[in-house]
Amino acid sequence: MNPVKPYGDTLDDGKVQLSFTLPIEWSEAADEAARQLVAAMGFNDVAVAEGRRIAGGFSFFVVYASTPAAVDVDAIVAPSHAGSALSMDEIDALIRERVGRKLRVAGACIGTDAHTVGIDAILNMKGYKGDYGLERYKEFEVFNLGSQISVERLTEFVREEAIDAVLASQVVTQKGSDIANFTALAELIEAEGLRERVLLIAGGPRMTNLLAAELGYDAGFGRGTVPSDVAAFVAQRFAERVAV
Amino acid sequence: MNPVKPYGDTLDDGKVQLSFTLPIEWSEAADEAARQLVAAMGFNDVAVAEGRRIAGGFSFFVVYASTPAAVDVDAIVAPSHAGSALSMDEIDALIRERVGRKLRVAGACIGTDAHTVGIDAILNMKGYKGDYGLERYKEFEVFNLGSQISVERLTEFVREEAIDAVLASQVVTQKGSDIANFTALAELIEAEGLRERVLLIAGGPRMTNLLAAELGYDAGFGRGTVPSDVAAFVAQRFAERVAV
Amino acid sequence: MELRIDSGVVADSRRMAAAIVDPVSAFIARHSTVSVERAVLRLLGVGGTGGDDVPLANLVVESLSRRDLAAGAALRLGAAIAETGAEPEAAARLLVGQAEDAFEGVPEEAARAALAPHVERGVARIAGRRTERDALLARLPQTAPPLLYVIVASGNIFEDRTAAVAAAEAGAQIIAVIRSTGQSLLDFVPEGSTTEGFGGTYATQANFRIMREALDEVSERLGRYVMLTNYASGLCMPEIAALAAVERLDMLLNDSMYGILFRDINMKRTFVDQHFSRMLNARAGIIINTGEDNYLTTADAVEQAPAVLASQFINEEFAHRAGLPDAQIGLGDAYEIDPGLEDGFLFALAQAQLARQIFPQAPLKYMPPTKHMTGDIFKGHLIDALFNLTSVTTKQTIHLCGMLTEAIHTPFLGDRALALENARYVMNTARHLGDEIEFRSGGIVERRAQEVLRGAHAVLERVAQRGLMESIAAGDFADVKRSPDGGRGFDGVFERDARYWNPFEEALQPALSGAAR
Amino acid sequence: MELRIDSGVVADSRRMAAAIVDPVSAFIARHSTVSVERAVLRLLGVGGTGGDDVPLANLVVESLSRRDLAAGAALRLGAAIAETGAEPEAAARLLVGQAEDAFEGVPEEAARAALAPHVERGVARIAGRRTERDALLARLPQTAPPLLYVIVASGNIFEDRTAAVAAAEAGAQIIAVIRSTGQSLLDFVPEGSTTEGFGGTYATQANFRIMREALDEVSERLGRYVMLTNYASGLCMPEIAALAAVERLDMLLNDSMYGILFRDINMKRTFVDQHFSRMLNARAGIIINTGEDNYLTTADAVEQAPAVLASQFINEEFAHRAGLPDAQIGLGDAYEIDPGLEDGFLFALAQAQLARQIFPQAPLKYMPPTKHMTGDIFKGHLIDALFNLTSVTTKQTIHLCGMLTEAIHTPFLGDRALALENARYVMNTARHLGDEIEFRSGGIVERRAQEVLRGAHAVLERVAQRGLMESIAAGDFADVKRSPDGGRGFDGVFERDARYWNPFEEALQPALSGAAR
Ligand code: B12
Ligand code: B12
Ligand SMILES: Cc1ncc(COP(=O)(O)O)c(C=O)c1O
Ligand SMILES: Cc1ncc(COP(=O)(O)O)c(C=O)c1O
Repeated sequence: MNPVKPYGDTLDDGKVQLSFTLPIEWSEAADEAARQLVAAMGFNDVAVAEGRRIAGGFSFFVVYASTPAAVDVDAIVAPSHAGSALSMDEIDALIRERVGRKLRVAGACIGTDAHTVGIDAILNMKGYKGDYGLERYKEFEVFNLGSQISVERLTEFVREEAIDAVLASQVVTQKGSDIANFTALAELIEAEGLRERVLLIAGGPRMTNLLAAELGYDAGFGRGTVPSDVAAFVAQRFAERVAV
Repeated sequence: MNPVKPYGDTLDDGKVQLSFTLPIEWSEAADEAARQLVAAMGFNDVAVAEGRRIAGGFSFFVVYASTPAAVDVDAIVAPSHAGSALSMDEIDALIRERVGRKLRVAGACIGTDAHTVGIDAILNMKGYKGDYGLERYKEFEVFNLGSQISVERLTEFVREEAIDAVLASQVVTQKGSDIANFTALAELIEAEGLRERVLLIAGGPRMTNLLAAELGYDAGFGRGTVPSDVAAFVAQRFAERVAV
Repeated sequence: MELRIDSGVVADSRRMAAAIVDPVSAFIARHSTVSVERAVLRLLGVGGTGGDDVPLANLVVESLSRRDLAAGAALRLGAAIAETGAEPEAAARLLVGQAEDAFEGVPEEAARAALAPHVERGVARIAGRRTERDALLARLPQTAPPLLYVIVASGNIFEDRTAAVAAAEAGAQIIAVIRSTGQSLLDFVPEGSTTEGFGGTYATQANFRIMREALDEVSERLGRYVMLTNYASGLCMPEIAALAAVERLDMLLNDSMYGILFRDINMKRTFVDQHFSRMLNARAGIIINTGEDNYLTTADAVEQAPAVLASQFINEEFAHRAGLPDAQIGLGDAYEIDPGLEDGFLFALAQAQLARQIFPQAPLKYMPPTKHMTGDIFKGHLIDALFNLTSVTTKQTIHLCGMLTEAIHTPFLGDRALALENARYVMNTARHLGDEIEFRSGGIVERRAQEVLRGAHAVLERVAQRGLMESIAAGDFADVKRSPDGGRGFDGVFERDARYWNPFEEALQPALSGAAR
Repeated sequence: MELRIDSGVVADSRRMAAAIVDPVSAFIARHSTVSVERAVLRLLGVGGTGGDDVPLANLVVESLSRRDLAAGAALRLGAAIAETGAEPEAAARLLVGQAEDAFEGVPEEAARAALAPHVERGVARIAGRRTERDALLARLPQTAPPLLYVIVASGNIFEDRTAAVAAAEAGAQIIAVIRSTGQSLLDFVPEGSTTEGFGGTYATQANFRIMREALDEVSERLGRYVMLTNYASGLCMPEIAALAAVERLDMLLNDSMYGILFRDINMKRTFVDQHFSRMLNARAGIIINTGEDNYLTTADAVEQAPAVLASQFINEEFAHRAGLPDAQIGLGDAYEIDPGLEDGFLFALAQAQLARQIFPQAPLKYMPPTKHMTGDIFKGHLIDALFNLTSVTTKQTIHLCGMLTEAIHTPFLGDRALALENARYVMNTARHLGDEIEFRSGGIVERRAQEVLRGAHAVLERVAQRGLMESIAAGDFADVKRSPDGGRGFDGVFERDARYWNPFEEALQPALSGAAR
């Protein structure tokens, strides 16, 4: 048990900064409304540092307050995917020795999403932040389908090309479009009877490993992922499968 | 009943921005800790937009989330002090006609606080934001005691000079020093049997009328107060007293 | 503030751009596309939808045989009108589902004559909206440039309207309604007001009108004309231009190569479409915004700077050929410099000032930092501040305000208020900085500007030699390779036959010579 | 970047400052104060407290008769040592509570001789810490200026330590521990480590040591010497200087007039105290920071600019007389320009560059925006960014980072991280801007600089005519009037008699001539 609270300038003072817009005209009463709202969220010592009109019928607030909430950091399930940090050579060796064949990986920006930079960072030779992409690995056969790929097309490709690992990217997240597309893909893969055969991997700036699990994926990779994180995960999972 | 929630880009989406520091080393698990903490505060759709190390053992987070809380703006008690906005001439006239003598006002920065700009803004001839200070009014006799005035000295002055309204300012608020000083003043004024006679008024950037009431003051004035707000309040209260 | 650059290299770059565009112009003159034809139909008054909510313009074009299409959709519509005396929309409905040879017998002359009043009405409508804008601008003058431009993108046109009005009140001078992710790949323009977009809101005529009305209202209230903009890009570029002209949009994103490079739209389709849409924009008084910023969002800003300038020269040349005067050519650039780069701010200043000097009459459009923005909104707000400072110092014209939440979500209403506050603060406190300073001759800034200009010249030289289509195929732009017959929408491109007739091409032509500089 | 200013006016301003300081120096030479004497005692080794936790140095001075005091506390202590052979602290304890005439019989010569080794030890201690600092700086070099300076002010020295270490890791080069609100009015220096200050943390020797140790540790870890600073101001100015010298602080807020104007401390007290404390600082290698920023926190920055410059000239002159070389005179200024003022940024640039040119060797200390900061932390962060930009452009030396929460609370740990990030980003991305630009001759910036210089010259002229004390009495500075015998601490000022002896004044004197420029 190691409960941790936000730190302003003193341990456990619980200080948090908030800002938000309320759809009301500004007045002194609006400041008080903001204060009560933040109190209703459960904060103590609420100080409305700024409240002002930003447009007709809208006011903006900056608030500082103390939260009574704490989080037990000892109980956090490490959301990290890669069991261990392996180098490119180690990963290639693992596949060669334990799987015994090249792994076939297909990546795409699904739905109408055209943000390929993220998935390219994982797949392209060049890689990301000095970490080589999957194309550079000897033991991956990479198919980068690009952007705006429908889940139907991707699923078909998975079947036709006997893909081992599917890497789906979603960068646009507005109105839950990412969740909808990821779900559609998982369902179609399942419906087509491919789920057992493939590793299903989700990625994008808001993805976390926990969210991916909820969506029925084998792993999820977010902000700051480097290719070797993904490569290690795929290699290890296939190594385990063979072992079983 | 008019429940209002924060507005991101859609009515009632409840979107709030938060930032805070946690006293833990950064890692992916720290991001997850931040997410859980904000969830524990009662927010939904928690997205940790940024999490990073800012020093050994400290991480900083920027989070966006939705609050289920709402505030009923119809139920907000208008915290405004001045019943109506009166002009300098109207206030002078009110005192002249209803009180019949000049009102004696003493102001000071109490405790060790040396931030005189705020109280000077209320008292000095020149005033604030184009609104003349109390010294400019014909019907106020103003005593500006300045800064770092102990509550003992102020109380003594109130008795000796037969002061009608006491204006105490506190700008430093760290560790509740403002509350402590305001409370000490109210208690001493009470103990000295002066409470019935004087209007007790608190001011400072974090003061609100509601907080002042809790502290046993007749009124509290915060951020953005102009002198005529205070002048009108004092005049009206004395006008009422005489009326009763 | 004036950088010393070699005006000979500038002049030669322009010559090279002309040489690059020449063969493409010849290609354009021999071709048309389904979207050009649909735009013509729309301008003639063919609105609304047919069965399955498909726009009538699409139904008409689909109903035409390949051979009829080669003569232009107008001729067939004219024939139907000549024969039936119906109004264009009713005549269009007649065409749909008719036998291929219906109205075959009507002589071309009669068809043209029957359309003449409708063509005139179409042109008058466009000209009328332009006159209206001119009058509004005279009565409700805008603030001094940089003109503050913000986007709304909730996906729901009614929330967008709320957001747009709030932004205008907070100082915005231009509002862009960002489109939903998939729209540029749709080969039709959706109909009606919409509330369900992703990462943006569908561009429809009804949505245009809702926004225009709201902005006209707030313009009157603020005493300051607030402009509206959208995207003439994707597979329906000419149609969007037509609708925008009619609904009095004031600007359009409208690049000669963006769709090819960044949406994998067929290059022939794009070249033909951009030409006709720009002819419409020229007459409508709509300022185009080009998309050079896109070269910088995926690649390194320092490295790509010459590509940006080269593209500006090419966009300028294409625009001139479509009759756009300099004052309507909002060439793009962006502050995508790496915030971690030492003296990056100086590099950005150099590039922005270079564009300002090379295109002195163009209403340059300066795009904010996006690529290097992260979830750290505090840092992001600062990067935006230096962007704002660069913009006012180098006197950019159209200033797209950066959002501190760029890496997180499409802007919240509060984000926009903060972004506008940022721009207004910085631009006011440093209002005349550009008039006050000179750059040291031979210094970092001047050397950088010279280097970028030389680089752009080299790019143009290579492209001129190779040919534009071949260069794109070879990956000379934005590191992507697009084949001349690949990409989306190629099947909508066709060769004109001898009979081909586009009444608006004719009607708009006169305007050109005078307008282009 | 070089503004054209009239060097004749600059030279004449310096002559005027000398004329202003001359009579005050004469006054200083004839007087001492209780705090000067306590500082002497402390340097001789009189530490610790007596009954009621009162510092021993205070008890000794209080135990002296008015007459004895006029001869300087050292003589009496020397007498006690000469007679008892005790160590200074023990001898001091003997003095306390003794009859007034105790040790009267000891000849002055014997008393001086008895103190000699302790004086030497005191001076050696100061010199030793200086040598230590020099070695550390050579081994652990700092980053290039502007040196990033942040404050810690939790009220609790242990939380302050945590904050200071975190700030150093985040890039801070100088840490100031802000004092609790009441401390400057206390006529003694509190003892021990403290955890209960308001708006700051008490300055005590123990607190100094706790911070110095923590910073030495982090300096080693980072390979970069992190400086520590505090306030030699208020009623105990000389004692704080003495303790700072001994605990190896690297800088001290130490102004010649701040206490008079902003804390209502008696002017004679302040003039005498500042002189001795600056002599100590000179020998200790401590950089002083002057407080011109205070002229701007309550009044208008544009209007007060000449007053700031005039005060800089006076502070420089007082500092030189105490033996401080230019390299230790951190003259103050602040970015308090109204953010709503058009071209305010240009005004700030003008003022900062003016100081840079007039005091080329001084480690100028640039203070952040405070007065115009509000609860809008987003706006505040931007104002700080332009302050950071001004600082790097005009090559300020000591850069106090502005906090986005300035109007709300003393900085949180996270606020400091954001502030440092702001400074590092802006200063890196615009690193050589100052080398790149020239200001248009006759432009806004140059005209403003010339106007400020002329204004300062006029202020100095008036003050020189009137006399400094008389000018302060008349309200010529910061709009406050202070009478020569009014204010706090006047009763602690006394005239020296013929016997007066301050061993350190003597011991430090030789250093002067060489050190001052
Ligand atoms: C570059 C960019 C573009 C470029 C994209 C070019 C391209 N070829 O990718 C262009 C200009 C075309 C563009 C267009 C649009 N964009 Co955009 N764009 C961005 C921008 C600036 C950067 C994105 C990026 O490249 N990040 C860098 C990469 C490396 O990070 P990443 O994507 O997160 O990827 C990492 C991880 O997430 C992970 N990862 C990602 N995918 C995957 C997949 C797998 C399997 C794995 C293992 C890992 C993984 O690994 C990567 C490396 O660490 C962001 C804002 C920002 N600063 O983030 C907006 C942003 C993403 N865009 C946005 C929008 C709305 C659009 C448009 C819809 C706007 C419009 N209506 O015109 C269009 C439409 C495009 C479409 N159809 O999708 C929004 C999305 C809002 C939201 N949250 O829903 C953003 C956030 C901007 C904003 N605030 O409005 N955009
Ligand atoms: C100017 C200033 C100073 C000046 C003060 C000069 C002077 N003569 O007043 C100087 C430089 C001396 C100073 C010193 C210190 N300051 Co100071 N200072 C400020 C600053 C920049 C502005 C305050 C100000 O003048 N505001 C303008 C006035 C008009 O606003 P106001 O005070 O809120 O007053 C309005 C209302 O509140 C109301 N009001 C106020 N009082 C009253 C009373 C009555 C009866 C009524 C009716 C109304 C009323 O009416 C006024 C007009 O609308 C603030 C930061 C900021 N931007 O706010 C820090 C700030 C207040 N200072 C602070 C601190 C810590 C200090 C020091 C303790 C630091 C130190 N250790 O050295 C010292 C010590 C001073 C002391 N003994 O108190 C902190 C307080 C932190 C906290 N919340 O506890 C602040 C917030 C800065 C910070 N973030 O650290 N300071
Ligand atoms: C020139 C240009 N056109 C169009 C767009 C919009 O993209 P789409 O055509 O996919 O809606 C952009 C977006 O950045 C652009 O820069
Ligand atoms: C020069 C100078 N000395 C001292 C101080 C600190 O004030 P005090 O002496 O009240 O602790 C300041 C604060 O701003 C200052 O500028």
